[in-house]
Amino acid sequence: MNVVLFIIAALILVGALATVCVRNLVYCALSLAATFAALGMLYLALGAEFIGWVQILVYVGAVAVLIVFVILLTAPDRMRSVGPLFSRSRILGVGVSLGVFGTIAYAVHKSGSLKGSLSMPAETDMQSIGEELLSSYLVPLEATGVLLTVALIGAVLFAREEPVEGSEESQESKD
Amino acid sequence: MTSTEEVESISEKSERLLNISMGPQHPSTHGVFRMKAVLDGETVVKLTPVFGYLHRNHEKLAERTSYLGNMPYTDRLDYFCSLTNNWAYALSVERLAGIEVPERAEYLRVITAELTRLQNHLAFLGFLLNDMGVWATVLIYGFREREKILDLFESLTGARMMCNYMRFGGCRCDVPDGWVEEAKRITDELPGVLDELEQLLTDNEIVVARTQGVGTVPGRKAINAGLTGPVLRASGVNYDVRKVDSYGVYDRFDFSVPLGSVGDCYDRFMLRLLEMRQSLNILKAALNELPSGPIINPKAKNRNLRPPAGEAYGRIESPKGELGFYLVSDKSGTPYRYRVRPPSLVNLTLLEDMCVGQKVADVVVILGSIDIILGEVDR
Amino acid sequence: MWLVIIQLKIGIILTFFSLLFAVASLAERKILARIQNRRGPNRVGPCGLFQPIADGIKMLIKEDVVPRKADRALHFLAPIVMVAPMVLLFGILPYGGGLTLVDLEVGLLFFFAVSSVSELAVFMAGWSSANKYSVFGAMRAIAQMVSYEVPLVLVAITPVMVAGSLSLVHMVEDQAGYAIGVIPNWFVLTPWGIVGFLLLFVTSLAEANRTPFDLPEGESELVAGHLTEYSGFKYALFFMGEYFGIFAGSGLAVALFLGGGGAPLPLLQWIPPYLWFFVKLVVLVGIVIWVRASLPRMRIDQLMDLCWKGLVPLAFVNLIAAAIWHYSGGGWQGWILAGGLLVGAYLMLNRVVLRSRCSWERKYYLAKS
Amino acid sequence: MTEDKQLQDELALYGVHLTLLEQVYNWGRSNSLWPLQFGLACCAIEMIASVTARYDLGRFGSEIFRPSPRQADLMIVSGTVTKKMAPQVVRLYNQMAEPKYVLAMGACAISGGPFKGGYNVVKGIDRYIPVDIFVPGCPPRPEALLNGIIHLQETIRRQKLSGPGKARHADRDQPSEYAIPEEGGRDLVPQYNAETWRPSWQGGGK
Repeated sequence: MNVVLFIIAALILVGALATVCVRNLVYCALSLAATFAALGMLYLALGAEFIGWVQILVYVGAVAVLIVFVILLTAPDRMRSVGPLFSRSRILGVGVSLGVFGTIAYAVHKSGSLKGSLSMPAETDMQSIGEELLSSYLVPLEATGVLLTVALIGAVLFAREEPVEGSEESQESKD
Repeated sequence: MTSTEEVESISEKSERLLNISMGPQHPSTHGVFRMKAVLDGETVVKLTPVFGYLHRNHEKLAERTSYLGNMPYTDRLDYFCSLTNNWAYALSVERLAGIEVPERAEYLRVITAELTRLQNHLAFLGFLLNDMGVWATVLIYGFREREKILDLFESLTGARMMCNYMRFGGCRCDVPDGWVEEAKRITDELPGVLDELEQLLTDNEIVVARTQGVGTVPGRKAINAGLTGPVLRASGVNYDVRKVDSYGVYDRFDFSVPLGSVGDCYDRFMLRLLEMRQSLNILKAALNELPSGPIINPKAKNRNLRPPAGEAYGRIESPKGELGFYLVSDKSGTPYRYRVRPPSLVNLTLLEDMCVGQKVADVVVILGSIDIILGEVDR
Repeated sequence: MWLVIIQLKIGIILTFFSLLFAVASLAERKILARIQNRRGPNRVGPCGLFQPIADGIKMLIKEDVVPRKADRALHFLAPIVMVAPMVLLFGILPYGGGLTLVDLEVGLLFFFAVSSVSELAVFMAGWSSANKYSVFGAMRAIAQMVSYEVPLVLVAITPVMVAGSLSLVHMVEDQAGYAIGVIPNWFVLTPWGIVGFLLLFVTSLAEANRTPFDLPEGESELVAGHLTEYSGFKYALFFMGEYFGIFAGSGLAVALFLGGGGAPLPLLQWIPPYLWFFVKLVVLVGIVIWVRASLPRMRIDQLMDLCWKGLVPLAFVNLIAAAIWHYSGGGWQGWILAGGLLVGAYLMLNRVVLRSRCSWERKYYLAKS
Repeated sequence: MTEDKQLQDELALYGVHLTLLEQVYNWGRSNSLWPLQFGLACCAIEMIASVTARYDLGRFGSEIFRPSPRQADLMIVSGTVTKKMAPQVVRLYNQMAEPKYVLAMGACAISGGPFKGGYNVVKGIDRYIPVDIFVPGCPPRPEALLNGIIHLQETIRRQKLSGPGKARHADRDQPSEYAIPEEGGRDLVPQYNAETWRPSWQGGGK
C-alpha cells in the first residue's frame, strides 16, 4: 500500500511542479489536470471512493476543462510561452511560500494525526456522507450553495459586455 | 456602416478575431469557391469572396471560335443546366442573325428547359440539406429523381449532362420513339416525389430553425443588387423572364410565378419546391400539345454562320436566374464580343451582406441557398 | 481462480465491444445506404462483411502525418486519452448474469468522472494540431460537452433518487419484477422515466458529438473539426473512441431506464440477462445511426439554447416529477401528478424556447403575370 | 516472385493456402479507398452522381468522402485545373498521407480538354502530380469512374512493396511531395514537375 501512496505522491509533486515551471500555458493546464487526477487517485487509494471520484469529476472534468477553455478563448497567441520562470520579487515569494508551508506543517503537527499509525476510518459510504451533509452540515451546505450562486451571477455580470449602441443586444430584442 | 468604419472597428477588436479561409477545397463551397471570413467567436464580421479558381477563359475562347463551335462550351457554363444555357445562346444568335424557330422546336425547348429546371432544383435541395449536415440522404433522393430526367436527356441528345442540343433555328434532333410517353410518365411520377420531399423537409424543426430568418434580403435591396431568379422572387419581387419577356412559347402556357415574402433561406428553399410544381404544369401541357412539324428551320444556317454586323442580347430564365448572352458581330465567323451574364455570379454579390452578423454555420447554408455553380461564376 | 474469472470477463467484454465497433462501423454504412436506397459496401467478403477489416488494415498502414507546427506530444497523446477512459466505462456497466465486472458503490459517479476526461482529449487534439479549424472544432466540442454534461447528470440523478443508490447494479435490481405480471418495472415506463430516457438519449448524442449535434466535426462547416489533422491509426482511434462513447452512453441508458438485463416479458426470462442487455444496447446504437441519416445539424446558438433553455429546465422539472412520483407511491395519482407536471413544463418550454425564434407559417403568392 | 507464386500454387493443390503479408496489405488498401471530397468542375457532379443510388460507389467501400486530405487515400481530380487552382491541388496532394493515389477524371484533368487553348488552364494535372488512373470523358459517366476505381484497385493489388518496380510509396527514392507551382507572370513556375512529367521532346510521354 505504501508503495502505491508514494508513487501517487510523486505523481502529484511532479504534476504540481510542472504546473508552475512549464512555460507553456496549455501544458500548465494539462499538468494541473494530471495533478488533480493524481489527487483523486490518492483519495481512492485511501479508501474514500466518493470523494475520489468527485475530485476527478469536478476538478479534471470541469475545472481543468474550464481553465483550458478560458485559455483557448482569451490567449490564443500567448499560449506557447508565458514570461520567465522566476518572478523578480524572489525574496517575497520565498517568504510567502515558507509561511504557507509553516502554517500547514504546524496544523498537521498540532492535529496529532502524525503521532500514531494511520488508522483507517470506518466505512465512509455514500449513505453516511449524504446523511451527514443533510443533517449536521445542512447550514454550511446551503450557505455554500448560496455563495456559489452569487459567484455565478457575479461572474455573468462581470463577463457581460457593455452593450454598445446598435450591437447584438438591441438586435436581439428586435428579433 | 461604411467600409472605413468597418475596417476600424475590425482592427479595434482584432485580438479576438479569427481569420479563416473557407475553400477553395472545402466541403461546402460547391466547387472551388473561396471565402475569406473574419470571425468574432462564431459570428461572421467580414466575408470576402474570392473568385477565379475555375476561370476557364470561356469568353475569350468564344471570341475565336465559330458561332456553332461555342454551343458545346455553353454546356459547361452552368454544368447542371446545359440545355437552358444552350437555349439562351441560341436565342441570342437567332436575334443577331434574325432566324425564325419552328413551333415544334420551341415546344421541345420549353420541355427540355423545364426538365432542366426540375433536375437542377432537385439537386439544389440535396446540396442545401447537405450543407446543413444531413449525411447525403436528401442529396441522394434528389439525385435518384434527377437520374430519371438525365435518362430522358440521354436518349434525346446522347449525353447526360453536356447535351449540346439547341441549334440556331431549332434543335439538333427529334425525340426518339416513346420519349414523350416516358417523359409524361416521369412528370406524372414527380408530384409524389415532391410531396415526399416536402413532408420530409418543410416541417422539420431543425430545417426551419436553420433557415428561417437566415440571410434575409429585402426586396428593394435584391433589386438594387441585380439579383434574379428564385433568390429575387423569394424576396417577393415578381420578376420572371418567362413572364416578362415571354420568349419562346411561354405565353401559351398557364403557369404562375411563386413569390416569397421574407427573403430568407427558408423562402428560397420553399420557392424551389413551388417552382418545381409550376414546371410540372408547364411540362404536362407542353408534352400534351407538342405539335408536329420540322424541328429546325430549314433556312437556318448553322455551320459557317456569319451574322450581319450588329449586337444582340438574348436572355432566358435559367433555373438560377436571368441568363443572358450579349453578342456583337462584325460579320466574321466568330463573335467580335461575347459576354455572358451569369445569374450565379450576380446573385453572389449580396453574399457578404447576407452573411455578416450570422454564424459560420449560416454562411454555408446561405451559400447553398443561393445555388451557385462555379463554372458559371468564374466562367 | 478469482483472477482468471475476472480476466475472462474482461476478455469477453472487450472482445464484444471491439467486435461491436467493427460491426457498427459497417452497419452504419449499410444502414445509411439502405435509408438512401443504396446497397452499401458489398464487395469485400460475403455481403461486405470484411469491409471493417479492410478499413482497419488500411488505417494501420496509413502514414501518420504530424504537421510541422503541431505539438507532437499532445498530438500523440490525444487519441489515447480519448479511448482509454471509454474502455474503462465498460467495466462498470451492469450486464447481469455474472458478467458484471465491478459493482462500484459509486458507479454513476465513476461513469461521469471518467467520461468527462474525453473533453480534455478533444481539446488536446484540437489545440495540438495547430490548425484553425481544429481549434475551432475543439472550442465547439468543449463548450458543447461541458453544457450537455449538466442535463446529463441531472437526468441521471433521478433514478439514483428513486433507487436510493449510485450503484448501477443496484439500479437494475430496482427495476426487476413485473407489474400485473406482464409489464416490466422499468423506469422508462413511468412518466419521469420516459422523459428522463429521452433526455438522456439526446444528451448522450450530444456528448458523443453525433448528429444532430455533430458540430465539432461538422463537415460542411469545419472540414473535420478537431480531427482535421489526424490521419491513419490515430484517426481510427478517435473514431473508435467516438463509437465507444456511443456504446457506453447507450449502456448507461439501458442500465438506468431500460431495466438493464431484464427481459421485457416474464416468459422470456430464460434468456440470460447479458444478452438482453446487449440487445437493448444494439437497438439504441441502431437508432443513433438512424438519426444520423435523417436529421440536419443544429447551429451552435440553437444547440446552447436547447441545452440551457430546454433540457436543463426540463431535467429539473423531471427531478421534481420523480420525487412526486416516488412519494405518491407510483399509482395513478403519481401518473396524474408527475405526468401533468411534465406535460405542462414541456408545453411551456416548447412555447418559450422552440417556437419563439421562427414563425412557422409562411405565405407564398402565386403571381399569374 | 515467380518462384513464390509457383510454390504457392503447388501448395494450394495440397490444400495449403498461403497468403503473403503483401497481399493482405494490398487487399486492405485496395478495398478501402476513401476519396478526398474535392470537386473542381463539371466532372465533380458526375463524381457525386457515382455515389448516389443508381451507381453507388459505396459498394466498393469508397463512399466515405473525407473532407480533410489527411484521411483520404484517393484524390479524384474532377475537372478543369486552372492556373489559380493548380497550386492548391498540388498542396492538397502533398497534404495527403501515404499511400495516396490520384485519379484524373475527365478530359480537362487529363489534358486541359476543351479549354486547353485557354490562357488560364493547366494542360493536364499529371504535369504536377503523379496520376495513377486516367478516366477519359467530358464528363466521364459515373460508370466510367467506377471502372477507373476498379482498375485502380486492381493496380493496387498488383503492387509490390519491395524489389524492383515497387510501389511509389514504398520507394524511398520517389518523392512524396511535389513542388508547388507559383504564379510567374506568363505561366506557372515551374511549368511542370520533372519527377513526374516530361515534355515529349525530352523523351516524355506515357
